[in-house]
Amino acid sequence: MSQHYPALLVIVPLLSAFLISAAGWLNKRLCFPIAVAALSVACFSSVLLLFQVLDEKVVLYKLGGWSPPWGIAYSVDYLNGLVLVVVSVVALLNLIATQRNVEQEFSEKIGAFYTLYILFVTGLLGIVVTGDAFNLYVLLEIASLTGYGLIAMGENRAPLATLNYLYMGTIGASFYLLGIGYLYIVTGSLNMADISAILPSLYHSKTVLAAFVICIVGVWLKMAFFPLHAWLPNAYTYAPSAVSSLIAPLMTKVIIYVMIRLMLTVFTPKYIFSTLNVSDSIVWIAVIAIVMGAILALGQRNLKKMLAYIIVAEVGYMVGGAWLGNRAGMTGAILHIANDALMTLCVFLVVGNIVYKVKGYAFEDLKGLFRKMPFTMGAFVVGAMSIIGVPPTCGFFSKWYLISGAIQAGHYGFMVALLFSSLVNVILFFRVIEISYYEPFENHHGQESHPGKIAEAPLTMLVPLLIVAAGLVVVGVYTGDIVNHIIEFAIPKGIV
Amino acid sequence: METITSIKPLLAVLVSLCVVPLLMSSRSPNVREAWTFVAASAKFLIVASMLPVVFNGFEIVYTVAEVIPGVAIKFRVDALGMLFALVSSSLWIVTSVYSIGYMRGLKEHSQTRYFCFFALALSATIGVAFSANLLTLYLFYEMLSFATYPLVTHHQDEEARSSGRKYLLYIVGTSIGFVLPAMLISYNLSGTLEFSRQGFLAGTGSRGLTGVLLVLIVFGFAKAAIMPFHSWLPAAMVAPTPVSALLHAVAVVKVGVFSVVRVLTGVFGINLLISFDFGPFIIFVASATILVGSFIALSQDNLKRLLAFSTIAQLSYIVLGVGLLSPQGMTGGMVHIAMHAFGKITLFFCAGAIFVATGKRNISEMIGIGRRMPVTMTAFFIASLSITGLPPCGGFISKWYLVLGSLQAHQMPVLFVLLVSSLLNAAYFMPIVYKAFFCTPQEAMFEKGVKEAPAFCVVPLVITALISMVLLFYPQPFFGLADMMVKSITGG
Amino acid sequence: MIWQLDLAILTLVVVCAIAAISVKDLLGSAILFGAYSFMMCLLWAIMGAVDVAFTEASVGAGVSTVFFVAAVFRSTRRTKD
Amino acid sequence: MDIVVTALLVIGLVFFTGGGVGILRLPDFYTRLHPAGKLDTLGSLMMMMGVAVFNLHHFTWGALLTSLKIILIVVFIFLSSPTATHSIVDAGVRAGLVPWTKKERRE
Amino acid sequence: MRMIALIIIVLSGGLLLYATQDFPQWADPASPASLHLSPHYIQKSMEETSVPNLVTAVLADYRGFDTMFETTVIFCAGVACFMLLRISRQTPEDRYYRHISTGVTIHIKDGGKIPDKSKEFERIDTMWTPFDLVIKTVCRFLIPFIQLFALYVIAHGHHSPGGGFQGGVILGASIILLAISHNLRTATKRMNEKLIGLLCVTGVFIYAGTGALCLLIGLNFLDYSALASVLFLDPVSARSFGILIVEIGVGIAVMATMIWIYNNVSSAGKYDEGL
Amino acid sequence: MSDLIPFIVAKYNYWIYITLMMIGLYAMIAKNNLVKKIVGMNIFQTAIILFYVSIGAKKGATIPIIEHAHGDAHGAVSHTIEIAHYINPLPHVLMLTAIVVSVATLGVALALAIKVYNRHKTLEEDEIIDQIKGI
Amino acid sequence: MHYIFLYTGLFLCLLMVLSLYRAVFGPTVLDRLIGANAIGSKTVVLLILIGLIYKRVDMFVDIAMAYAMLNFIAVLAASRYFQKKKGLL
Amino acid sequence: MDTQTQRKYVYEPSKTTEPDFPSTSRPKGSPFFAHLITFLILFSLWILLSGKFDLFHLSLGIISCIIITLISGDLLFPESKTKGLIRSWLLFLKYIPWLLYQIILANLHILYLVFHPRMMELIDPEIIKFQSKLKKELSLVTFANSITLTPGTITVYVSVDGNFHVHSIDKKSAEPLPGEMESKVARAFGEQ
Repeated sequence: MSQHYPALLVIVPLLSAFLISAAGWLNKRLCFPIAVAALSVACFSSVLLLFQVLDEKVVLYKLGGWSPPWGIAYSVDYLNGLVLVVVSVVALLNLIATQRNVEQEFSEKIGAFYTLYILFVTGLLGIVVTGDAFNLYVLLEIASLTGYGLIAMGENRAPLATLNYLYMGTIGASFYLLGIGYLYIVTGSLNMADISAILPSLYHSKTVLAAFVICIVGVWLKMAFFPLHAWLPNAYTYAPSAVSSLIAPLMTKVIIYVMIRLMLTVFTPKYIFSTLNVSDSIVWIAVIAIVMGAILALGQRNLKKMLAYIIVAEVGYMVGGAWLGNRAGMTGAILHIANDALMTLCVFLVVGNIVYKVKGYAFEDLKGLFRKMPFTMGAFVVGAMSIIGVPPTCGFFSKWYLISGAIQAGHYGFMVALLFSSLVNVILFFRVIEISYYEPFENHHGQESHPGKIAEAPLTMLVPLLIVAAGLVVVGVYTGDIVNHIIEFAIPKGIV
Repeated sequence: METITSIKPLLAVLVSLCVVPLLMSSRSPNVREAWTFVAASAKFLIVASMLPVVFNGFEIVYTVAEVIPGVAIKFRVDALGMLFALVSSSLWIVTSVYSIGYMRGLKEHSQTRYFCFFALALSATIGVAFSANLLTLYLFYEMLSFATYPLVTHHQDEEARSSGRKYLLYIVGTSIGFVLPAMLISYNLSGTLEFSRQGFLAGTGSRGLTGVLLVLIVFGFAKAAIMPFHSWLPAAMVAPTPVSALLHAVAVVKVGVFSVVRVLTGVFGINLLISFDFGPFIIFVASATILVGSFIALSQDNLKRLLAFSTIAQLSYIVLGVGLLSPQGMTGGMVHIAMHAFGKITLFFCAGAIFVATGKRNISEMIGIGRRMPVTMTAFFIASLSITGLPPCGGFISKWYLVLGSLQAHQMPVLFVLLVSSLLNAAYFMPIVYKAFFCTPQEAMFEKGVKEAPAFCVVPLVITALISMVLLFYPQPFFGLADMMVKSITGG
Repeated sequence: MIWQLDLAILTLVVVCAIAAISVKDLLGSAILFGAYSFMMCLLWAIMGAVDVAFTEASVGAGVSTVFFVAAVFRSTRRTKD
Repeated sequence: MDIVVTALLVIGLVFFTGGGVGILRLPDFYTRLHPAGKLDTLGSLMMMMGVAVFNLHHFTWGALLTSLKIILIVVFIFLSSPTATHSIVDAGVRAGLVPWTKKERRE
Repeated sequence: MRMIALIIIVLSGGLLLYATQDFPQWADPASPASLHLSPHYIQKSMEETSVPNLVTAVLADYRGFDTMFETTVIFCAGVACFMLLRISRQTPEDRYYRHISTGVTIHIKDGGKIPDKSKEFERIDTMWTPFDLVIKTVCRFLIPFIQLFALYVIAHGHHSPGGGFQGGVILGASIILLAISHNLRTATKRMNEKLIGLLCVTGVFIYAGTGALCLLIGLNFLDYSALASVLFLDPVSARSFGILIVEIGVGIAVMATMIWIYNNVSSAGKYDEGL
Repeated sequence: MSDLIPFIVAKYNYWIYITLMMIGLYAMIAKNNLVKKIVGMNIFQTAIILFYVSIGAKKGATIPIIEHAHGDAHGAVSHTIEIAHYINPLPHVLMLTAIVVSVATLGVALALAIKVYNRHKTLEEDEIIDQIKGI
Repeated sequence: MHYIFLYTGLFLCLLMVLSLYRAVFGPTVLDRLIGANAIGSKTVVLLILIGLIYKRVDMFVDIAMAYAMLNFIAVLAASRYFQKKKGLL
Repeated sequence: MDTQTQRKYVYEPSKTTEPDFPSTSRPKGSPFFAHLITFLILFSLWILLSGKFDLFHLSLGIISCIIITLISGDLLFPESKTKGLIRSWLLFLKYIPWLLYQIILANLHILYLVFHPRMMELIDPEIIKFQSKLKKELSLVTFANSITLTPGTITVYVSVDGNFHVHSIDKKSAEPLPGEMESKVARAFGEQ
């Protein structure tokens, strides 16, 4: 069975999504257990796969038994081994943590909800694991479509926000597809490894240049890189809480993984950093992204929206890090994929808990929450620390690598932007913390209020949250191992 | 110097961390305070048990995890760290006792939270003391910043809010804005962050770059309250007095100064500072802070604010001592960490005791208080002598060495500064004592009913006052540790 | 490939596309979009992509136009541009 | 054989042309439907017949089946085209389109 | 907005036009795309899968994994539409009934109810219009033939253009035609929502299940030659057969999804009376 | 003239696909009506499909279905297959998938548009934004 | 013979322009519908002709048939709109 | 069109009975024979479509035809009446050539109109209404479609009881209605 892990990782959730859908029509109570079981299997196999990768360097799986350039192959190396673990773990934790939210918000369509949920995760896992450029597009669309379905279930403005997301997402995905087409027209291949093997003779082709630009722009659209970010804040804000805590940690990160994969595996690092001479300007765009994300976040009076803008800034971190063109920056970007997924999950789960109890997430709704939900807010503080970049939470270490990369590349603008964003994050989070710490609890949404009493979220929501919060610190402490044993090998030798 | 690997430093850090869940789960105040006390004692014992090892010339090392290639979360117990850890852990015991009296006496709210964060803050302090590299130091430094925030803003009112904001802005802002880039730049220069006797930056960068780093670091550790980044300290005095006492006389500010000293000696190295001639810069900054702080203190009426400005001034003595770059100056500066701690904590305890007993905060309302609270005011007097640097108190030793050091370094202006500041110290402390004891009955502002604060308050301040007197005659182990440290870094 | 037909249909396709997005009536837009996909189908047949042509025929004519009309039916035909 | 095929094709084209011109020239919706509904149907019939005949050029069973299929399409068109025309005109009536008449124009 | 759009399209169009300079000529047989991968498909697929339609062979076998997810995409869309639009909880609202033999319309307020299966009354809504006789009758005749054609397309995907997807769409369109020419309730009586949902799942499940079966037998996922041991065929025929099974799955899923989306979109989730 | 036609033919498909794509993109960005944008989106997607199918076209080749396939059960073909005789099937396969994706996206987008309409009673984006801001 | 089909096809394309004119400029939606329907019927024929040019009519017949069926459905759907919603606008 | 003179053509669907398909389509009598005929028709169609006579494809065809027969056989023969079916078909086949002839005539007429330079003077559209004698649904529909296909006339509306509204393009086309065609249709469906 061990050689089938790459397939199982995707297939088990896929099949179980169908089972859940059937269960949604036949017996609604089965949906959640099946979902948990499926994601547990995915989680388990992703971890085993990572260990297998540590032994074998690259795990190749030929789907349908056809060898790569002709058939579709899954290839798992250090980079996607790590991201796979992150995706499956985050999805599983979020699934368990948001069970109550889902019951509260979607009692009628629970089958459909979990179907879309699992399919979304399947899509993401597939994106990460695949070694075929076109297959990636199809899976991207699965993740996007399910994402649209999930996000649009939110309140008031969600459909409009989702529709905008859909337009942007479709443009992005289509651009990606077009870029792959451009590569196909000059190389005749769709397999990533195959393309990169053919490409060196075509480095100066205009088509390859256009393919690169189109692919990257498409991917940027999907990840909400700064000038193209307009869809993200609304979509993430108005999504149901169980959904935003799934999509916010995973979607952008996986797309950033795609970008790094394109940079490292499809267009080789030599092309990216030597032949093209654009990395400096892209880092400058990232600087603007970070600064603008931070400034826009300052203007928000709404917790989720603020977090959404922080995500815009975080995307800037990762893109900038990846484009610095040195080992430290790339390490930081890859590490930040994992770390940012965890910390975003943490803060969005907190929002989920708050919404579950208080039915709101505007700043006014947060008053007195430290007294009411001390553990949730404690976890929030840990998440906030990580986003700010306080050691020993993991956010610090990825920031460390990013700044280190900036210094090595002599790109002090990027360094200043990172520090600036950290400082703004301090202000942002402590504003929230102040509100929930100082102001007395107020009853906005017609609930029974016992101002002095602790009214925590139920244990099924709290325990995963606390696990994530603890995970932030644990991952932070073991950063060295992750970097030395995984990320070090994920970056090709060409990048110094 | 030989090293021993031992888990003790980690234990010393963790012991108060471990007690946090216990504190949180215990409902009864008695159990809670008992746990605090147990933890404090345990911590002190662990620290003290390492003392002989350090005196024998060994270093205790423990690596937790290597987080970045070449940089680990690592503890190393050397003389300077030992000195600081000893001071802070011993004072935690005293402060715990005092807290019990203070908090119960004023019936403060949220005592569980208070004790939890107190324990956390102590963990962080010990962590800073024992950190073996800049990263670990930074980690615990930040941890301390955030752990003390709830303590500073304990009252959760508007005043606490604004001062909490100020506190964070200064402390976290400077640490992220200045220290973090400085740390990264030096990491990229030298590839390591490990403190070494010669300083790991030696021979890596140009004078300009090193100068920038120096500025970033000296001002970056804003907990050291070097002007112009000092104003969080008076603002933070809204906290309950034990907090002010321990954290703003001992832990927080001392962590700041300790970090500055540590970085000056371990990162830059004395030789580098001498060769690039950065001493005058440090001396100038420190002297300015001393003088300005003292002058401002003169005009204060609120007792705690006065003490805060006094602290600002006194902290710069330590920086000044190291900035002199002469062995005796440095010894004086390091010893001053301990001396000032004992003296200043007594003063804060006294202020708190007065507040508990009378509810007064301002000096002008304290006329004649010595008659009613003689023990407290006596202790106050002793401590103020220590701070001023007069015998029969410990403060004298450190100030003496500073004077010697300035002579050794041929820095005559420093002598002048020391003289003036001593005079100023006397000028703002002595009137309080005078008015407390020597006033006509008509002037006395207190009724018969006012008595000493509860025993839990009074006993600790008596103890600390006595210790600060004893330190003059028996400055060991602090003096010995400082001496060892200076010898090791100057290679003597 | 039949390049003569290809050229002719390609030109028509562009006209159709421009018309589909500039008609000030959503139902008309849907109908024109249907016509657009007829031509696309032809284009693919011309280029020899029979399966694609078949799919486009079934999807473009049968399903997406119907979806469009259904959606317009359930919302509104009004449009400002 | 080729002549028959060509003739059928050309006749079909003529009908189609009539349909196209009719759609353009006639004054209103109802009248336009006449050429659209009828001429196109017959045009396709003719052309399909032409193709079916051509297909039997080299007679095989497969070719015969193909021709039959083409005729099946024609049958289908004959069933569906009037229905479609009817449904369009019905829609026009229900939408309230006023039929263009000469009398109104004279008045 | 218009200016921004123009700038964007000028920029991107310029880039794309710039890149066309390096393109191989249109329909050039010597272009890289025609030389790298496709020769293998063209030459080998017949002997490896015994499917003359190369597109089907590549679609369902060489790149069968893509196609599985393509079907999943459709499934996702169905579920997403259902999730977005379906209003499941029927509040007691005004109901309209029509007496079939007289044509009298009855309006019932406050949740009164006549059973939906009544022989004399038929539930209608405010948008109800009488059936058009011609359309109704013609469509009634056409639908079985359309459906047969659809099944033919699915079954002959190996030898002629078409396959599961196209057949499924046509099959779905036939039911949509029923809903258009009669009304939505007629269509949903024939194929109710639960059945559609389950068919949808079944279709995709057939596909993925076939793949999983191959995996369980011991070969790689979707390696249909594994089916040889189950079907008592040689591996090549097993591949051909596997493709057929998969196409049937696709057909079912696509049909059900198309109907599902149409039902939801045309009735805005109320399932009363569609387009 | 004789040079012009091959030149046009050689790239005409690509030019037209760019034109179509830009039309779609323009509609998606500049149009105010949500359904119009969806139309634009579909045009955009078909343009890409056109591009891919154009890649696949091959001069002098026939459709990618093997002629006279008298393969027996073992699939052995009685005559050799000329590569130049059949059009590259791969882009067609990819585009089948892309068409399916675009239909699925269309379905979801229309469902969303209806949802927006039910809530705001208009499909004009600026009017909706005015409504949101007005509240 | 090949060229006859080709030119027939081209002529049909030309005729499509006429229908397209109606579809694009038709004053009412129903005029557009007529135009689209006319384009559809020409498309069916064109598909068969393309099949002839490729010499593979048997493959194109299926498409043409599917086309004829589904074009009918689309037209019905569009006109059904007016049966339920009164008024041209 | 002049807006002042614009007058809406008022359309009133009759309120009379229209048997609804789904509720009346319950099979009366034995459905087996109807199903068998459906199956045979479908299977012959399959053979026509398929063109492959090996066992595999034929069995697929049988399965498909059975499926269609089961799920929508009742659409084809809602009444399950199979008596006289074949005869009526034969009659219907006789009707077709005449219809084709009429269609060609009609088309030539329209063609003439369309290409006539002074077309606007020749045409004179109007809507005529008449009552048909036909009773059966099927014959009504056939008649309606025939009208639509033949000279310059389009069926606008037809009700179950045979009420026809027909749009004609000129006087000449409108004259012969209902006329000969109706009787031919009636004969084809055995109504006379």
